[in-house]
Amino acid sequence: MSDDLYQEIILDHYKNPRGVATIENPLANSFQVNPTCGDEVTVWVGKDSQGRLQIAYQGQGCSISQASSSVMSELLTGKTPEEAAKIQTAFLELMQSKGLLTPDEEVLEDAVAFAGVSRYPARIKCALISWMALTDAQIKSGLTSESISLDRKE
Amino acid sequence: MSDDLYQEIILDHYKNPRGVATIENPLANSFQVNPTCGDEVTVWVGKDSQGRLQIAYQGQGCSISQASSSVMSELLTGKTPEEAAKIQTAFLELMQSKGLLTPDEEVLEDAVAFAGVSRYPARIKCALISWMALTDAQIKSGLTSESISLDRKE
Amino acid sequence: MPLDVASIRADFPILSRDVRGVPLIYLDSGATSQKPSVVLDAERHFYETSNAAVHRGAHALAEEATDAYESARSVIAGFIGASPNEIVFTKNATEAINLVAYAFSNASAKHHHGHEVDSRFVLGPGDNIVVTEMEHHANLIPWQELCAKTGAELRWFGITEDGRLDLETDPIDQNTKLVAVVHQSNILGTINPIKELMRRAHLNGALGLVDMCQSVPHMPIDVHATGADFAMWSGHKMLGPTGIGILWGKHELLNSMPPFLTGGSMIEMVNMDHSTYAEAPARLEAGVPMVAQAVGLATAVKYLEAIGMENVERHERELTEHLLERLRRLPGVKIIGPDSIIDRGSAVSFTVDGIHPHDVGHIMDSQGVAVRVGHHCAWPVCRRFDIAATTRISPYLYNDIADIDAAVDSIVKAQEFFGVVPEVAG
Amino acid sequence: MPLDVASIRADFPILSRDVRGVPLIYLDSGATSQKPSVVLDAERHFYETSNAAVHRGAHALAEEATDAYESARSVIAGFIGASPNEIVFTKNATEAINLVAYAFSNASAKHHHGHEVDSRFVLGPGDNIVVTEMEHHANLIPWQELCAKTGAELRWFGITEDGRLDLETDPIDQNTKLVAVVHQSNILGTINPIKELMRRAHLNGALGLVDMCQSVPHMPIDVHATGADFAMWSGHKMLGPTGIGILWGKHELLNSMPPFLTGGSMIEMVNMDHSTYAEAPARLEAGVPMVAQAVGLATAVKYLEAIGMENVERHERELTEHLLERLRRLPGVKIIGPDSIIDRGSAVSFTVDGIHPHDVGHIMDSQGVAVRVGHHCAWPVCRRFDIAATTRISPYLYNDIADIDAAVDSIVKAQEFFGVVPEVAG
Ligand SMILES: Cc1ncc(COP(=O)(O)O)c(C=O)c1O
Ligand SMILES: Cc1ncc(COP(=O)(O)O)c(C=O)c1O
Repeated sequence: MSDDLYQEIILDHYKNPRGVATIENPLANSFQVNPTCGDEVTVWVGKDSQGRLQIAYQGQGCSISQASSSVMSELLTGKTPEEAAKIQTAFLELMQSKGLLTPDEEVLEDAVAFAGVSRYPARIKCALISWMALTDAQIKSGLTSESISLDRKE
Repeated sequence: MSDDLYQEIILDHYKNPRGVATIENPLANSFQVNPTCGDEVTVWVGKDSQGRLQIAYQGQGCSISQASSSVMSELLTGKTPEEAAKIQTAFLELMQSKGLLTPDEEVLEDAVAFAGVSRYPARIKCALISWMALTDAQIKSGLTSESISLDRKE
Repeated sequence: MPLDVASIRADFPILSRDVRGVPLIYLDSGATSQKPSVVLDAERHFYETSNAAVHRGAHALAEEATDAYESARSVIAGFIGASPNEIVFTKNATEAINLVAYAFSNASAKHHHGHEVDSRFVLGPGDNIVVTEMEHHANLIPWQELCAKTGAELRWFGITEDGRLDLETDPIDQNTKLVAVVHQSNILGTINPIKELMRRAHLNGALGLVDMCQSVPHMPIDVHATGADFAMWSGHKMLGPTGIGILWGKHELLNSMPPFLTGGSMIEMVNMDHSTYAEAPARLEAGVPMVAQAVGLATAVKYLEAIGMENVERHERELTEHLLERLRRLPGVKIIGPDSIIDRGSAVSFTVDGIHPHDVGHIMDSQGVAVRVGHHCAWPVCRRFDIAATTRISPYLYNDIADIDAAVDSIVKAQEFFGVVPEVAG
Repeated sequence: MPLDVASIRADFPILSRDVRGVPLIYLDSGATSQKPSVVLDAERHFYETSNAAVHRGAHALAEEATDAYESARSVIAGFIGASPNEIVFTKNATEAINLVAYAFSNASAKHHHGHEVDSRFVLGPGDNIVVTEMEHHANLIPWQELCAKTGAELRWFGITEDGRLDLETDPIDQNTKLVAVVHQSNILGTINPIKELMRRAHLNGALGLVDMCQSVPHMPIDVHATGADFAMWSGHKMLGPTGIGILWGKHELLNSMPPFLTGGSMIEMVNMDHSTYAEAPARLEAGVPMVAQAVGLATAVKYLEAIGMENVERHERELTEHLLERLRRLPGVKIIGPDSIIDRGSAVSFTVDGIHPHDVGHIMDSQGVAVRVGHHCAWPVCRRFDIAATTRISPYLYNDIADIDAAVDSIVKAQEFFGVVPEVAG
């Protein structure tokens, strides 16, 4: 039942979210909301002494959005902005693939578990909301110039 | 071809309109327009020394509307308001009959020629426009309390 | 008369399809209803035999099309005890509500620029509009926007803990110009005391509007008896096509409003610098209208009339009573809205402890059960109950007790899947 | 490629019916077009397989319905060289024009009450809006109403004796906020130099709007190449269902406008006292939309694309040339509008000496020829030429030369019937 959506990894991240709730000197944050269901997330972004990403998040939402925040922060914290950009792009591509893409586990690690989400258009927003918040926060902080555009509709 | 619409009587009134263009002391007048085609008519109403109707009209329009004005003024001029009301009601009924009513020639005289018009919804307005103007003028003049309601739509 | 659900279902081809490899159980009629074949046949028949622009042509097709359109208006008027000249076709209920809101903003703007308008529609600072906290966004945001454009104030009735309107704290006063309330809440299922609310409106010299989106499709309505001045609903929620809604209004008021959409078919005379307008309903229907959709909706109305709205209402009541009872007995499930059948309709929202509504809906969907999750365009209700969203089951005449049971069973499956089956205190 | 009219006609069931006991010759496509079976099939297929509320549900049907709706948007966008996020679904072109007009009146009213709005949409005394004397009422009255609500002034380009815009006396100036013009006149057939008009608008800092109701159905259009900021047309005039129209607008502008209809599906966040809105196009599409109609219209677009719009245009040109030639040679008949094929479309209006257009149309109808009579919702054009009305022949891809000949022959019959056949000077 719904195995393609609720992978073990997702349920695990949902029940045991990783990541931290705060970082020391956030450069920027972004608040995003899913207008269909009211789910919310705030993502803070900062950098450590080597210029590597630090990510914190807080929010309420469904298993997919919560797990996605957790996977994202675990995956991207400690990466250089360049490394992160590659992963972010790959994740966005995966979400837009309508289930037709075999994700690269080398790049996406735990995030490959979200491959099945791309077959459920109404859930893609759930998986992407924290990634959108991150991108927005990165742009605000100047940590990246990359913009990931998404159609946001109720 | 279109025999049921263009009766001899109608074509005759159209080509040789009866009635007068002015009356001496009009009590009221009414200007009506057919919003679909811009046809216009003004009807003046007055009464003679015995309280009988006097009617004048002026306007531009199709054969049906022109003939109808002519027939109306000929038929109703000289009638008492009560006699006229009976004819007016009968004509309105005829127009709303969708071709199902056999008109009473005793009452309607030449106006029976319009029976066929009731089968052409788009032309009913043409036949009625001067009669609407008359009713409106009568109400304004106090010569009758009767109101003939019509849906007017472009 | 009990409904013969099996034979009704046979009229709805979509109900026999599979989704996700299992048979569809459609319980999202509060969002939109399915369509019986007769409605689709009627639309098609119109297009294939009489399609033409209405009120504009003198040729045979144009006459037939006009007749089909105006006959549809009469059928729909009869359904709610109204006259045809009180019925305005819109594209959906949302447009109908906005039409009334724009009557106020247009009158206010014209008044400001020295034009003569009906003072009942003129708003300014000091005036207020009253709604409720349980409005669908369609009956909330137009009034927020109207207030932003006129300086009037928006006020509202709150909601009690059990999902009823709090009638004790009444914001209506002498400066109220309009009271706009939902008849049946699409999220809570609550049926509001609209006669009493319309009475309070009129006592204070205000106009009254009732959003009947969730009532006209589900119960017999005599619109004049409700005391409302305006009411509206959408065709797609009552077995009709998409793209058509109805505004009902008192004829005198429809004629007193400044026009909303302007253009062809709503005019009396047109000059380059000035125009005059036809009487209602034409005055409020600009452009080539939704002709085929009007024909389809009238057919849906006749279909419902043949079944009988009392029978539809009674059937839904039975389903709802059963649903409420099963949900009440389900540990970990909380009904949002009245949990008894008194003054409530068939839309039933709930939350499940430990599972987000999106996940509940997803697991239900994977078992073929189509329900809606989210704030149901009534976000303030979710805020009021401090929840992000709900899952909503909303049955209609083509559902039966087995559908309700399947839906409830699928909720239990969701609890099992997420490992949140509560221990029942024994 | 010449059109295979016989095989095209076979796709339109209505074209083989009789009227008044004779075969129908439908020449009123300027009012509304007929629909090929594929369009009706597509609508029905949607209802029978995927009908659900779009953008609102997470269940399988809702996903399919959303996909059908958004795919339709992409197809329609592609047809005019636009992006999907520049396409707003409305109920007809009239609503689309009003939507833009309300952007101005809403921005102006909000500005007046101290809210922040995009200044390009704020109007007041001293500002002006420019239209032409040959506008359809749909592109005239909304601007009259807007001026009444804001104190702005309405100006217009006049019409020359031969039915062209008088470009010499140009009312556009630095205070012009919008230039709104028809691409092809529905009464005169004139095709206007919209690129030049848009250029003049932009030179003066004004926005530009083009009413494409009579162009998009009849010729290939690259909407960006026209220079317009907004354009619109109706689905029912291009083989699509009733009840759907399209607003095209530059995405940046659509996002900068205050919303028009407000309610569900156009929001970002909603509180009782304040809401924020989604990005365009969602921001401008409130309520459950015309889903089946969007699917039907996209199918009509694909049907036209398969035939090729260049081919449609060439075919209509041939018919129009033939029609103009026959009418020019008919004594007692006067063409209202350009009498040559240069810069004109297929809608051809005319008057017949001694016979009122209603009577002309009636006699034509009695021979099966469906044409439109009246002012064609362009009353000022009739005033300009000092006539009450015209008769209009407007062919489309499913008409052939024989239809044109039958129509012209029926005019002669009308002259004979009314005894007004002019003596030809010999
Ligand atoms: C040039 C033009 N503009 C606007 C319209 C209005 O279109 P609709 O009535 O479909 O909204 C029409 C058609 O009636 C038209 O021909
Ligand atoms: C109570 C209520 N009001 C208004 C609406 C809006 O209806 P529509 O989206 O069809 O305009 C709905 C349905 O979505 C509703 O349930």
